[in-house]
Amino acid sequence: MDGQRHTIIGYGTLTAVWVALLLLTALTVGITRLELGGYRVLGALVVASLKGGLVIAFFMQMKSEGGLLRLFLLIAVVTLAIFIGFTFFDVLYR
Amino acid sequence: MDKAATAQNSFWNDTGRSGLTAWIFSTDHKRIGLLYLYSTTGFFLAGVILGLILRIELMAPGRTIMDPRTYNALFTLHGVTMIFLFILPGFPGAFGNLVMPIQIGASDVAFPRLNLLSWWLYMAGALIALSSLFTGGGPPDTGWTFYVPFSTRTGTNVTLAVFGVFVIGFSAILTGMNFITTIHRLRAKGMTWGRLPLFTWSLYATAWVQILATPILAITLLLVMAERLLGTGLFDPGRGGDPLMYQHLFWIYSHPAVYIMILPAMGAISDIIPVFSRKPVFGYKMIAFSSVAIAAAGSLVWGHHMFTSGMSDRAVLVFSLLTFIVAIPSAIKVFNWVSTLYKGSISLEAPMLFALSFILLFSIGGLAGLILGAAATDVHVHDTQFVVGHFHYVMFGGTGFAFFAAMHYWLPKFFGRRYREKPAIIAWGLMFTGFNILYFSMKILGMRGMPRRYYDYLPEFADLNLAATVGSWILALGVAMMFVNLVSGLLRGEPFTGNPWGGATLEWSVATPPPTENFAEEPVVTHGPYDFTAAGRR
Amino acid sequence: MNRTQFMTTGQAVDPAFYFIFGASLILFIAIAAAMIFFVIRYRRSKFPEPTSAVAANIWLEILWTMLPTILVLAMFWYGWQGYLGLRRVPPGAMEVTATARMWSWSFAYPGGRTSPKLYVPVGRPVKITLESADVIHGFFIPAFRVKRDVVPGMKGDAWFVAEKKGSYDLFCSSYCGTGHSAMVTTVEALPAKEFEEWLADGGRGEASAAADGRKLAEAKGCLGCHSLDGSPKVGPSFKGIMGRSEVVLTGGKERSITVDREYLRRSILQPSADVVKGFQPVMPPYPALSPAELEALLELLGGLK
Amino acid sequence: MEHGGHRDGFAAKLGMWLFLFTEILLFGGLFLLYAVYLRRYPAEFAMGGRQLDWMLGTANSVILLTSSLCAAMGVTALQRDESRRAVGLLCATILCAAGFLAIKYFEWSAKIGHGVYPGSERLKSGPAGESIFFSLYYMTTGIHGLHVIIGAGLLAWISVRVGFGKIPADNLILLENGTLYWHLVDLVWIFIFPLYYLVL
Ligand code: HEA
Ligand code: HEA
Ligand code: HEC
Ligand code: CUA
Ligand SMILES: [Cu+2]
Repeated sequence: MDGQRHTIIGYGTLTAVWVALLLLTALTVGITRLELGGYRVLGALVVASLKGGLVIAFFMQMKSEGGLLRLFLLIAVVTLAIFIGFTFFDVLYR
Repeated sequence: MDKAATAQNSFWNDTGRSGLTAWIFSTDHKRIGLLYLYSTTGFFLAGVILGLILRIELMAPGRTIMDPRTYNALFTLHGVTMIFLFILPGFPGAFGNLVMPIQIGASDVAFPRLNLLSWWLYMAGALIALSSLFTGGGPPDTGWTFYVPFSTRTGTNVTLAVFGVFVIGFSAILTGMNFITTIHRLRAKGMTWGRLPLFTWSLYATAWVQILATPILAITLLLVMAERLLGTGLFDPGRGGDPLMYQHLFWIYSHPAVYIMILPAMGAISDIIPVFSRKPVFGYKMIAFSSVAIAAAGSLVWGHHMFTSGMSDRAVLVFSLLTFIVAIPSAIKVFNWVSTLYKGSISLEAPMLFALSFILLFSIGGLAGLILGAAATDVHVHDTQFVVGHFHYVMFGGTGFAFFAAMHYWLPKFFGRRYREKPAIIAWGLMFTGFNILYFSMKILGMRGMPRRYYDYLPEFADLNLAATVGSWILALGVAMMFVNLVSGLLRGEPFTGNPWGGATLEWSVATPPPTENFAEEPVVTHGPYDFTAAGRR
Repeated sequence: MNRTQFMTTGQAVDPAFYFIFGASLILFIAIAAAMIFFVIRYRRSKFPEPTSAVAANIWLEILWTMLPTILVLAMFWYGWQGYLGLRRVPPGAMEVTATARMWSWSFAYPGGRTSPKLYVPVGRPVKITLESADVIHGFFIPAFRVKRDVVPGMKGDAWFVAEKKGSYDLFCSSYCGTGHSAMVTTVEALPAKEFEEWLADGGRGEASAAADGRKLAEAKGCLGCHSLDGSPKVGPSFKGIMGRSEVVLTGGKERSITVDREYLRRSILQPSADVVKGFQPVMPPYPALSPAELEALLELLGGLK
Repeated sequence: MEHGGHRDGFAAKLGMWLFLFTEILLFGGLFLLYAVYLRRYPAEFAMGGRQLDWMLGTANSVILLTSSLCAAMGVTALQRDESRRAVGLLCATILCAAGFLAIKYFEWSAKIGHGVYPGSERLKSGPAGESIFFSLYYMTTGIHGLHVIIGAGLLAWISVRVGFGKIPADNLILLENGTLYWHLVDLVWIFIFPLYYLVL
């Protein structure tokens, strides 16, 4: 991987991402006002993950980083998922 | 230090500052490594003396020298000191810092100032934790596990102790990120991943565990503090909280933490055995890979500390199964170490003796881990002296003996002087004997049903407890002898120069003691870490 | 009782233990022997140079990855089967409720009898429901290989069967504070007939329990912390307490008092009001005592000369 | 392998990311508890969630997203050697942080005014799940708020250095790392917001 990153993300791109984030925020507020039952949590989490993905990819410039950081991010997220998920082997079946 | 060291431009005398400040404000990884070495062994000696006192109380049933409150405070202090002040920071902090940057051909770690901050945080945390003894409601009496709801109710000064541990956690995180970055970015030319010494490999795996597991401990301890100070009630059954959630969070950190303790130890052993066999380590790739495998799989098994806690039976099934999976990479390592000896040229000098006894003691401890990992048998021995035996075997017999091996192996390199061989071997003999008498008795006691954290016990357990106490004295004698020999040897012993053991890793290619900048010019690595012929040993 | 209907908890656990222990022992001896043999055979005085430079062998690596894998899976399976044996309560088990508190046990039987020791009939499975009044305790009977944490706010259970008449140790296995190691009692396994008599007799005795201060003090857990013979435990001894003069801390200030009935009453209902010097303020308040029970306790304390 | 020497920008960034992972896991512990207790007390959580003002939550979401935008633009500005503009954008970020904290302050004080805080009499006497919900709410938003404060302080320090031209445009790793931290604060809020204000 290259030491110095040379890509510069333009103001236009950043603003577009920001608009998308605001729209997604509106979307979560919208769908969680609907009567979706248990799917509300799921829907909200999906939208939140999308937003998080945008922030990471553009604002945090992961898009232009090499594979290494992406792999590391994956490791961290998977670890957290395991910690939460495996706890539910207890919580769900107690 | 004096003559041998001043002969060259070693890191001992090359500094702008003088006196103590030349040490505690130095960002040189070798000086920081020595700071860690002094502070962690200092706490080790303190903790070990507490252990000795515990044994004296347990020498006979009933009250021997103290009351139950003192005993409870002492084993808590013993556990906290050993785990958080000695064994967790010990290997990465002391030998990781001393050796790893040189092993990969770097002039320092990636973030030297952060490295110094780690040590400062560690000391600050240690002092905070220790100040809990003299303030507030007195020394905490919860055991090192701080289980709720007891820890949120007891009047003793748990809050401060927990806060100290929290601060130490920060230090571990900083060390971890420093090491990962260093190993990724600062390897010399030609130091490919396939040529990384196994000690460095193990530190790399350890650093990941430090980074990913420690934050969970941090938040858990914060919640305990909040519970005590604000009454959040998140773990309080009276307020809808679930004490088992504390246990989950605690062990999500603390099980992986036992691999923070053992992985660097295994790494050091993997470096030492080939050198004293003059033979490349057997199965380099598998050993390196198994370090990573242990780190990864070790994050999935925390539930094995909770088999009797009332956790769901399905969770018992999953965690028991996964626990056995972690044992496999450990087994691979053991088999590879033993095969390294085959057709070698074996010299039983002190580092090698400690390394070989590591294999035996760690195997005894680890095999006992299998009894703990199986659900049915764990129910019987959980929370008994068997567990105490298990973890002393793996922590003291494993990491501790590896630490001693590393001391005998690497410290002469950094001091330029060496200990005397014969006392070292006698000390080893005493320690090995005393150790087994002490902790094997505990295992049998556990199988016979004596619970742990027991101030007093029934007469039927008296004989073995006495044996254990006697064992602890033999062990103490050995440890004292070893330290006296080491300290006097490193300060005033015979000069140690060059590469008498014939190591092939980079730290043996630099001057003894190493100069401040490690390498006069950036090294180019052309052979593997255990390629003794290519290293030009002969 | 038809003995073939269930296997005992010991029969569930022990085979797993022997299997894992035996396999481990064999492996350990093999490893240690190989190591010592190599060290002696290939010592440097005999072989100044290594006689082989082999650094890897894929077949060996595969062998000692597969072998432990198979072995540990077998160990897991044995352990899991045994665990299921511990969790499956045989039908027809007698139900007893165990209450753990700092630092004593109390067992309640169908029919209302309670006792500080666990009385069980020989040959009949017993299911213990576990409840805690304060922190986590551990219900542990080594002889029957059962252990279960007693977690406040959670109902746990354990079962076992005593096959022989006798007295077996029962420990608190989970650390619970100062009196943890004193939280020890016994399981008394009586032949079925004797047990029935004991149970029936207890039913009668119970009515007068409130009057019997000593029994009450035992049942309420006072004796976990206070002795009757003058030796200090977690709390001051009850012996000769009435009329004793002592120093107490009231709101942080020391004052000297002489123990009287009123003081005793307050000590039991609001223990934190006056804390005896040299002791920790750990005694729980007992607001739920009935007036009769309180009277009986005061009677007991007053009479202990 | 390139040897970075003293100005290894990637090493600094790698270190920062590793640190951010620890932050993610720190909050992860709280989300773990949230998940567990939501499953145990769905009704009480819903009751508690309805007492939070989703409008304020949305406002804070918008504020934080905007602040993140400013921070990201700040990096772009500095990369283009427009350090004036970079400082301006960083100030805007910090202003957003202040706004966020102000709204949080009103939210918290209104709640505390109603007797809803950890260990309060009202929660103690109410259903167990509700007290759990609010304890979690206070712990999560409290620790998050602490991160907002730290992040704002960090950015303030960095903007002073940028203002005095201490950071040459080709070595903006400090700024990049500072904003990375800030984006993490935003990232965490992106999950806190729906979980506490919306889904219940
Ligand atoms: C250095 C620290 C360390 C290490 C390395 C280990 C290693 C292991 N531990 Fe240990 N453990 C502790 C420190 C450690 N432990 C501590 C501190 C506690 C108590 C905490 C407390 O409650 O206070 C504890 C408690 C503990 C428990 C909970 C006990 C209880 O409270 O009921 C369990 C249960 O499964 C367990 C299992 C294991 C296993 C399976 C391994 C495995 O990793 C071991 C693997 C090693 C081997 C298997 C031996 C070598 C291999 C061979 C000789 C080849 C042959 C092998 C096979 C065929 C498999 N440990
Ligand atoms: C690395 C970790 C480590 C080490 C090395 C030790 C070392 C020892 N421990 Fe350790 N122990 C723990 C970690 C460790 N312990 C932990 C985590 C617990 C659990 C706590 C809990 O339950 O919460 C525990 C619990 C524990 C108990 C159980 C308490 C109980 O459950 O009731 C006991 C009881 O005997 C004990 C004894 C000992 C002894 C005798 C030593 C011996 O090794 C000590 C031998 C003595 C010496 C080696 C001293 C020699 C040195 C000198 C005299 C100084 C000389 C100095 C110079 C010359 C400079 N320990
Ligand atoms: C958890 C342990 C514990 C239990 C259970 C307990 N006590 Fe105590 N008790 C103490 C301690 C410690 C003290 C001394 C500190 C104090 O005064 O609060 C004490 C003090 C007392 C005193 C005052 C003694 C004196 O010398 O002034 C009395 C009376 C007393 N307890 C009665 C009882 C009775 C009756 C019960 C049972 C219904 C009981 N206690 C249960 C721990 C306990
Ligand atoms: Cu009750 Cu230990
Ligand atoms: Cu473990």
